[in-house]
Amino acid sequence: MIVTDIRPLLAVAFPLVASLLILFSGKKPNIREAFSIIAAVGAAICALSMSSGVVAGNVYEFVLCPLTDTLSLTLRVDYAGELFACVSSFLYVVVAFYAIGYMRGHHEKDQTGFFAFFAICICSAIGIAYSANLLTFFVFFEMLTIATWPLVFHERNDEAKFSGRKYLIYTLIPGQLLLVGIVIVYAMSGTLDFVAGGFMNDSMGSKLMLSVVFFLLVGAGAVKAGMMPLHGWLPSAMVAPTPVSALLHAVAVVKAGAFGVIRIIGYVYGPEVLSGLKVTQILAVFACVTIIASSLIAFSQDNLKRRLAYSTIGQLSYVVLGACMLTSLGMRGAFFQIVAHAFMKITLFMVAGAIIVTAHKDNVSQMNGIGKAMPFTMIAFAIGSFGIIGVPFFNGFVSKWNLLRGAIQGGMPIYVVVLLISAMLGISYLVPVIFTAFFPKNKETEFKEFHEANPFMLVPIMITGVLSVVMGINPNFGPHLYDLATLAADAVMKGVVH
Amino acid sequence: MKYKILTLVVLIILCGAFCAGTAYLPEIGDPQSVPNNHISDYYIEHSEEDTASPNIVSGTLADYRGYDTMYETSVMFVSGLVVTLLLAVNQKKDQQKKRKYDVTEKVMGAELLRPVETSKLKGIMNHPFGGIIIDVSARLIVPFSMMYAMYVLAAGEASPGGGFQAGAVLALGMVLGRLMKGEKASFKIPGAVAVLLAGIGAFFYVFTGWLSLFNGGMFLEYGAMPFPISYHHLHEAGIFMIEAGVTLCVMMTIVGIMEALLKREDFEEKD
Amino acid sequence: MLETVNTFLAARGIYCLVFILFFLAVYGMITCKNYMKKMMCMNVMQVAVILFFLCFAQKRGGVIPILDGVTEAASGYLNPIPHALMLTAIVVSLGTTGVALALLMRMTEEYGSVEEDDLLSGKARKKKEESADEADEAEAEKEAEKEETADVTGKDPDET
Amino acid sequence: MRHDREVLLIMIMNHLPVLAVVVPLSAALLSLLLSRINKNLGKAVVILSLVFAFLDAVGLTAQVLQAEGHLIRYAMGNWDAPIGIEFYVDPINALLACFITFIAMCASIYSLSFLKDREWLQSGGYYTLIALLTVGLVGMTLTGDVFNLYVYLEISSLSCYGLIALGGKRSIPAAFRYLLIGTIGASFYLLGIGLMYAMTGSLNMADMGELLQSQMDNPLMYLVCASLIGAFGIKMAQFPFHAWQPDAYAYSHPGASPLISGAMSKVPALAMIRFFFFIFGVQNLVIVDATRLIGILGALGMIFGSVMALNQTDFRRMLAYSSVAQLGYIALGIGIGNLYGVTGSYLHILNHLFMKGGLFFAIGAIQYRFGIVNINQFGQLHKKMPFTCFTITMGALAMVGIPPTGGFFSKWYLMMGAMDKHLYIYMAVLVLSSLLNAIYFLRVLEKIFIAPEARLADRFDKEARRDGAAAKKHFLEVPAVMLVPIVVFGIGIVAMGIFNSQIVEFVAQTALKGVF
Repeated sequence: MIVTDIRPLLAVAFPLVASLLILFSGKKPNIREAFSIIAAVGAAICALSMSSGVVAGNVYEFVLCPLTDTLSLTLRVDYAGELFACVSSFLYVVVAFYAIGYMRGHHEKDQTGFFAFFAICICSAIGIAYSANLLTFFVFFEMLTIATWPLVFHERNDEAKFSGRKYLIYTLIPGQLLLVGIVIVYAMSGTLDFVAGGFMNDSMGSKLMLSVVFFLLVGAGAVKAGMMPLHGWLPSAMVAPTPVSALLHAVAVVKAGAFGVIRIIGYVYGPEVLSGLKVTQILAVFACVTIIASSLIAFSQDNLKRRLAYSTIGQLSYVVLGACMLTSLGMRGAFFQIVAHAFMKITLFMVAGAIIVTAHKDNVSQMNGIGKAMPFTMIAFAIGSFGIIGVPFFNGFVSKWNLLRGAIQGGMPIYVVVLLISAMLGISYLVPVIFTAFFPKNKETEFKEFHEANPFMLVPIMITGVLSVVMGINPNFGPHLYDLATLAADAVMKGVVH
Repeated sequence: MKYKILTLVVLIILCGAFCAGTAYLPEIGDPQSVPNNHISDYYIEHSEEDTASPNIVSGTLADYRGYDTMYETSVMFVSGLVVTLLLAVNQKKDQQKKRKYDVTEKVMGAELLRPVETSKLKGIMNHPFGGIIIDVSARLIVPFSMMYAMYVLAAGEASPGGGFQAGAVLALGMVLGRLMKGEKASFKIPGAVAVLLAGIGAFFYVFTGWLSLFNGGMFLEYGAMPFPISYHHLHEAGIFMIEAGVTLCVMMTIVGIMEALLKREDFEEKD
Repeated sequence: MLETVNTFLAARGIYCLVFILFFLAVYGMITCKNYMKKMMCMNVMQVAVILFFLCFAQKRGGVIPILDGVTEAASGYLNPIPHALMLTAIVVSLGTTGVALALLMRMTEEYGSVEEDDLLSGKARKKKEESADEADEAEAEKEAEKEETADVTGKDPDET
Repeated sequence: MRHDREVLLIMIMNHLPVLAVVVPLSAALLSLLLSRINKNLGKAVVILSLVFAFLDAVGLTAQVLQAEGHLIRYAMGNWDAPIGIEFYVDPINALLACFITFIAMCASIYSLSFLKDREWLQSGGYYTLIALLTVGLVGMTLTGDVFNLYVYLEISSLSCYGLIALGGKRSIPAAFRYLLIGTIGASFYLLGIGLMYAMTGSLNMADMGELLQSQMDNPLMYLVCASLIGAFGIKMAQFPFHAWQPDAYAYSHPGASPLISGAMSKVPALAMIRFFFFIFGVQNLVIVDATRLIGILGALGMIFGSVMALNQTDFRRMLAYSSVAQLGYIALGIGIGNLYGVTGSYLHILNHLFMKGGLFFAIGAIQYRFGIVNINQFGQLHKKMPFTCFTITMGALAMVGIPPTGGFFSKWYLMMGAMDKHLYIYMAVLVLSSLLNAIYFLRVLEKIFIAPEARLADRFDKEARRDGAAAKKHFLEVPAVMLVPIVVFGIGIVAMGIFNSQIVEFVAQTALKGVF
């Protein structure tokens, strides 16, 4: 039943207020860092505390203010929203610590602006999770686009400027198309509130019209999720400092795009309407192409961060593929993939950041024998890689297993083949890194003595590494994320008997 | 050249459209035409007892649509002010100040300063102009024209007249005097003060509007002015007060513009 | 045919004259290059509009609108409203002409001439050290002006 | 004593419409005399009168919202409607009057620093022109008489020519060109009034509205619409008639340019809405064609304005061309012509007033301190002038239409209106125009936040060198008098976004309900 509760607002407000305070406390770094940590912890507490209530079935809602004459900025915590918010707010705490170590270690300049916009990004990510209607979703979506731009051009050199410009071009154009789509949907259906199972029906417009509007809506999410034809901005955004890549380009921004696709598929159009249209098959084709092609490209990338970027593009298309299967198990796999991939990919990116700061090495070819110098970091990298590949007892396996069962349940063997191929390709671009680190071919490596990353960075890496294993064994560890995924999938799929 | 013909074509088309439209306009001089009998009849019949002025046009101008005329006076004032601001104020200020004193000779190290004779400082517009004939004839014309102007102002309601015409004639008297006598004109007002007085004239108009507000009437309602005289005389007094304000404003604006032009001529003289 | 033309001209000839005068003045403002001439055409335009308004005031056999106790009927007097309004319009045209003249004087002082070509190029000549966009700014203006006079949609072409 | 204060209050309360205009007018006319007496007295009186006008307008809006039928009519000189002149106050124009008086108040406070060392005639005269410009604009919004609107139009235009011409050497030709084109506009407006007077015989808007309904098929209506579109098009600087605008906005006096660019082009837009929707009524065929033409011109203007703004390096000229584009939004709303369309265009009138005002305040401050306007010299400006860059960022985001700011919501209503009438081209134009805006506005942000530091001649250093020890220490980036309007407008842009639903619900919907 609907419970009006202040906590969704607090979860969004904590980072926003913190960003203002950070801006004003530029002169005193310690206070500034304290603000960002307090904000992270506060948002995490609010988000996680609601998860047990949501699993029990009640929906927390908070109407902030009327936006237009008929629509209002309402935050509603349903299954899917709670899942995504827990993941991004918890990982924000982890990365907040990591960022302090990284920025200090790497002697970055303009740190005040960095932490402020970092907080705004998280605020809009949590806002996207908790948005109750498409207009609120769009408000936070555009805020996320604009807030990430300063982080991308943080280095303030020409390369950063052009990658920032590229990012804007890729995200602003579909953003405007999303707005057109929202207006058309509002004109057709008269409401914009997310309803599990979708509020559109066939009588609202011709098949062609519904398909065109579907692609208008999904386009913006697909760009953010890095679907193949529109993925160009993600690798070039790697020029940003690693905490940005870690949290934003592995968790917040990219997941927001995938989450947007799921919202539209599950909560705007709904499975009955979509099974009538052929749009989800087209989207699934794009997803499969992305999965295969990105793994191949990742294989050839020497720079570690770009390799991980292409792997993110691939992994996120799992989420889109799972959503497009329109089966309850597939949807559950998609939801849990958001969680699993977040933990694993953030570990890998943090490891890459640690290597850059301590060993000043970017490319994989320079890293042979680094296992001796940084054993714990590389063990965490190994854990993350096994998770991505889908080895049992890692959380990656749980989501892939559900995706496979969903594909079989939906009677689409082609997806099963694609998933297995991508697992193989996963091995091809991750395992060689582990081998070069621990068993270097030529013995005389430059890493002799034990020289680990500083604790500020090491502790977060260990936490997420351990968690991805623990989540592999018991997916319901902590805020029952697996139950949330199953409940969300069943809610979306309740209409369709499969 | 090309776009000249283009503009010609466009304008001819527009002119043709407007001329074709004239077929639907009321016939000129036809007493039954729409504009001639919707409101204008009310004005003609009620002007006498409403505004106490037989001249219907000045009655409409000063009373029925007195609010418009108030802004008309402010437009007059603004144009005078803008001309003064543009012309009379010269950025090259400091170089003019230095020349006020000529150093004559050094006495025991202290320079003796002798104020420069002002007329050398100013341009030719400030020297007396024209010979004795113009001087004498001006002495005849100016007083009578000013007297006539006062009559036009006072009898504005009864006969064709009013504040604007009176102000213009008064200003002519002053301009004639100023141009004639140059620097030593008896009634010489510096440009800035002239515009200032024009402001005061326009404000006098607005002030008459304020009066009725304090006495419970609407803005510019002459009937509600706090003077203890009859309704008929109240309107007459009201119209006379605003006409006086208009006269002052018009006179001072014209004088202001003239002073600005003369001053501008000085700057060019020396640059 | 001639007789219909006569009646048309008698009844509404003045309107056509006024409109012709108005559009002649607008043409003059757009095409002649000297700013002083433009300003004179502006005055002609304002006078044309004032005449247009006064056409509505006429009544056949009407007396000037001052109550002289002789003619009683309202239709005897001319319609006072256009006259009252046009007094304001005359003062407004005086105001704008005064300001325009003052601007012209300042322009001759600053730029040395009131010819539009010198002014536009003059700006470029005097501002050689300014960035190159000065010249193409003048072109942009000309081309913008050409563009708007090009499209013919029932309104007056603008002037620069 | 208490009794008189009460009487005075009652007097003010039931004469609000006229006091909003007459108090600044009286202050303006007296400001020369007062500043002759004491240099700062004239300025103080004008600023106080503008503050009073703002409070008066706010009171008027509150009063009109409670008035029955949401309408207040105030007959001047106690001659009721068709005979005398009346003010016709409904929620729409009362709220716009509030915004105009607000920006005028901020502009007058803002330009205190520009007129510090001028002698009495110049500073007194400048403040008279600011007050008269405000009187003209507020009058044009509130008046209910057609010829009265012409007189207000002329007063505001004349003081606008004066304010532009005060802006230095290159503003003289700009002011002259604006004067010529503005007079063409005013004459076309007089032609329109003449034709309407010929058809109805009255000069009062409400009275004329009823009389015109029966004469809609009269071909004269085409001429009336053409001349009104011409007149308001020129005054609004809409697409085909905008040639005067870039120079006029760019080279006008920096203290007055926020008021001129913010409010001066908006009031004719509201007058156009009043004429086409309230007086003529949009159900007549002639008017539907006329509004469609305005819509097409608006759409062309949006694209043209954005394209022209792309290759400008002078930030003020870029803002001027972006004004042409934003006016296109307003004209598009009129062109769509249904409830949502006109709500969107009205909301954009208010939003654009804040956005453009804020941006011109910011560039005025940069010009005051560093004397530069070229965006290539804006490198790392946020380190030296953080608050000004905050307002520029907010203004830029609002122009592009990013949600939390007001610009997005007016675009939302325009799209809703276009969607209801299935005008997909207009929606495409809206999207294209926001993307073009994004290009050149976010490029400015790039130039501020990314470009390397530019060596700029800082005014404070010059003062420090000149005054030596006596120079007062500057802990604010620009004098407080300038900083307050900048920050207020920066926050105002976001506030417009958050409170737009109240504005739309109480003001636009109630007033427009009767029309559609």
